[in-house]
Amino acid sequence: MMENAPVLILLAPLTGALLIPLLGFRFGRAVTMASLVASLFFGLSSLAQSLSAGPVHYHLAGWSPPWGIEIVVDPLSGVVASLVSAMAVLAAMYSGPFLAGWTRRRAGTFYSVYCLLVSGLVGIVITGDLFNLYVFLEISSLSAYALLSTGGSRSIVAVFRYLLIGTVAASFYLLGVGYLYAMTGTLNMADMSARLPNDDVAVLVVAASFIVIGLAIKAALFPLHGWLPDAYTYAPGPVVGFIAAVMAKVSAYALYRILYYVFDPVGGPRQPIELLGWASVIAVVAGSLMALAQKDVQRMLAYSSIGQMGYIMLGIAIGSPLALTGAVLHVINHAVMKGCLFMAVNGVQWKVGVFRVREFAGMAKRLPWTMGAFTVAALSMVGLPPTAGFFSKYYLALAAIESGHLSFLFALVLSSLLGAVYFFRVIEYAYLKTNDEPIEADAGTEVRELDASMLVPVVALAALVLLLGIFNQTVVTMLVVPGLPS
Amino acid sequence: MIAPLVTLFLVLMVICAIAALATPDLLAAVVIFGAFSFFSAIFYTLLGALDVAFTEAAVGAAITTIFFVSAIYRTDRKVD
Amino acid sequence: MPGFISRLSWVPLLAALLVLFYVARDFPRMGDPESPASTHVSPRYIEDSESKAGAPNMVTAVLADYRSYDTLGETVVILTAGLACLLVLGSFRRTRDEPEDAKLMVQGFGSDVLDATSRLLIPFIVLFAVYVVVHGHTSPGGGFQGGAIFAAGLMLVRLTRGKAKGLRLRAGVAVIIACAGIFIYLGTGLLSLIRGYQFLDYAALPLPYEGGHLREFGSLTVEVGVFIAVTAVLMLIFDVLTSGAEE
Amino acid sequence: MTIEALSSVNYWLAALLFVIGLYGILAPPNLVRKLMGMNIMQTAVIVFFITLGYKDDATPPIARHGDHEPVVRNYINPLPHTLMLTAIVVSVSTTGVALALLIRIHRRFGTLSEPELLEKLK
Repeated sequence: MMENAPVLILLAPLTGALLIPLLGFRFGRAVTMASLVASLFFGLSSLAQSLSAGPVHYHLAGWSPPWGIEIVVDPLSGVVASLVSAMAVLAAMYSGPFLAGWTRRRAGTFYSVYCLLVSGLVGIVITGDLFNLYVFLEISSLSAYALLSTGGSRSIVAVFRYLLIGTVAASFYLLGVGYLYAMTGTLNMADMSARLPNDDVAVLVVAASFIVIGLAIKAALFPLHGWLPDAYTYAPGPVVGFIAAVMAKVSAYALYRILYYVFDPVGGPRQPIELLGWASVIAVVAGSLMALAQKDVQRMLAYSSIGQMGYIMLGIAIGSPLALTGAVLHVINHAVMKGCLFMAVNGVQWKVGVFRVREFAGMAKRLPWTMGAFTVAALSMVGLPPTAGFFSKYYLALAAIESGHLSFLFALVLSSLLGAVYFFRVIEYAYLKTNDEPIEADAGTEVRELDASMLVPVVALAALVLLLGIFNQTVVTMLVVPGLPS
Repeated sequence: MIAPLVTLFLVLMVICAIAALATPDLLAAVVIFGAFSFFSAIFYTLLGALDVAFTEAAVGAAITTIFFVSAIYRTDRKVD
Repeated sequence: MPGFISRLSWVPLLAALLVLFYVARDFPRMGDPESPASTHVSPRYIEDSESKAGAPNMVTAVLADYRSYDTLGETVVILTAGLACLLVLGSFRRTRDEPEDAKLMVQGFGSDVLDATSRLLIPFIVLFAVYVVVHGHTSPGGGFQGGAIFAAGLMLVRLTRGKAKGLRLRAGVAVIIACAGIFIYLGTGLLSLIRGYQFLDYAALPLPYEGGHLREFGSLTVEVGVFIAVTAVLMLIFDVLTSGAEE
Repeated sequence: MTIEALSSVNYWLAALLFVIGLYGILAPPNLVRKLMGMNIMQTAVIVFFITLGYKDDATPPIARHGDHEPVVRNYINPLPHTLMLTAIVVSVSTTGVALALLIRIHRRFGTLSEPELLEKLK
């Protein structure tokens, strides 16, 4: 059984997705939870396998690569795959109360698509084949469109735009892969890396640029972020925590994998990476500035995500071991803290029905645990020690200094300051202000915490933020450093 | 010698693509789009991609067109 | 998009076009038998398809055997699309500001000529679809093509004779059929997993054949699964697009 | 015009198709037309791959009856064909989902024109 663990990471949620309709749309939540927990288990066990015995290569259908497709679980993909499944488990637990009023078939369809989304994301992470990555990119995108569109009519317009832009991105990616295939005749990542010409051919630069453009659109890097704010703002509560936490990050991971495991980081094309670096510096600052201007908390978080994706991309663009450590660490940290923030805010919205910053006044008295978790995650976003966010920013800042790009460092510091301003605004309203204009006269101070199934994931993520910060050294040396490209 | 024929059909595809984007009537545009798919199927046949041509003819020319027509039927035909 | 932006969007488009034209120089000449694409991975497919994977049609061999994992993903893409259409349009409650939709295509066009012509055509279309699936190994075709043709035939019935006449398929049932089709695919793979082989390795199937023949049966099973799934989902999308999916 | 020159022309026309598709997504105000642009763009990628797989004087990749030891030179590269089958499937799936979204948008807002839609969303 255990030698098949790599493929079972993907097959568990896929089987779950098929089982829900086959069981007549009953037991949607139970099947989802079971299959996602199974996926997490297989993810962790293949991660352990790869840490102890080196990368695990799994040849599908018994054909050896490059003729067949292979799955590669090295420490890097193992960590990201486990992260995706872990977040998926928590988000599935969180989604329960939202779907309580839905018809059986609709809720079943929802859970089935949710499982498909997880299998698509996991498939992207563990594959070792460029075209296979495209297939799973499409599975995850299509299921994300479906899930995001359940949030009402505004969300449907946002999702349609997301669909158009996302398909453009996928076409760019596929065209880039086509160029690489024309140059090398293979689609397997490792094989292609060995066969790519080592000099700066124009085709190589263009192929790399197309892949960077395609995946940067999916990862919502600043000038290409147009789809993200609306899609996240109008997104339905049960999924936005998961989608905002991991989807863009998986695209960033794919970009990282292709740039550093397929292209030669030294002899390969530098121009797209340079461009990526400057785009992400602008993203870091612009995302924070735009977040500052928002009155709606959910929209503010969406813009803050754009800035945070800039951090990750910046680390990828600098490319020194220190920077890549920071980037991977930030993928983990940001997924955990953004998931926590979005889930907390949507919990407030679900329970109290407010989204605007001003309406958060006095919220800490009404939902103490939720707002406590929100505060921990927000402090981590700002980058205060000992929360997790501090350490990834610390690594990125060190890498910026080491690489001699002081403008990068300046952008990091500026964005942290801006982050402090916009997050403290919410915290200030929640803890210090009282409700000036009581909408519901006597509900002002009543304590009405979230349901347990929603509260547990939120608090667990907040605890994880602290744990990731406190045991940061262990995480870096045990999980992140083994995954760096040699 | 098929090379000139291949290029001819590619040119036809480009013309159809431009026409589909330029025709004011959406239903007419969809029919032109069906022709575009059909020309691409012939193009694939000429290049020996029989399976792809087969799929394109069944999916691109028939089913995608039906999908478009049924969606336009339920929405507006002329909006531009 | 306001006119201002669409006028500016010419600039990146033109730049993209110039870049694409420029790199076309570096591509191998079209039809070059010595190009990297034709000399590295693909020769093995051409040489081994019939002897090792049991299918003279090399595209089917690559699709259903060498890269069967991709094809599983492709079928899942279709299923995702069907479920997505169901979530977007099916079984949602009409709110007050969304008026009753009068323009549903449930009636059919109904002319006698169309009716007579389609009566003649449809049996052949259905027969041809099955032929395409079964003969996918030796001639162009396979599960996906067969499913698309079969679905097109059924759509023809509905377009000419109305929804009630052509194989009434409720949305929920269509999803279940599609999932069953993919389950045939997935189950074939899981069977080899259970028997100690790698996922989708048809060599593990408990059938009295060997080598290429065994793999041929494996990929035929898989193609049948694809056929069922594709037909069901395409019909589902068609029904949802034309008439919504009533509970 | 020689055959050599035509080879580049084919790549150029595929590139032109790609850019026309991109234009079709960006410029038209109507959402259905944007969707057509998206389909054209995907077809352009398919055209590129199929052009890539072609070999002069070779037959389609189906082994002739009785040809048990196929010679590589005689058959067209089957791999791009396989990949593009998947791409066509992806294309029709995306179109189906997009059209379902469009019908929903039209029901709610009564228009499929982007400027009018933005006006109504304010």
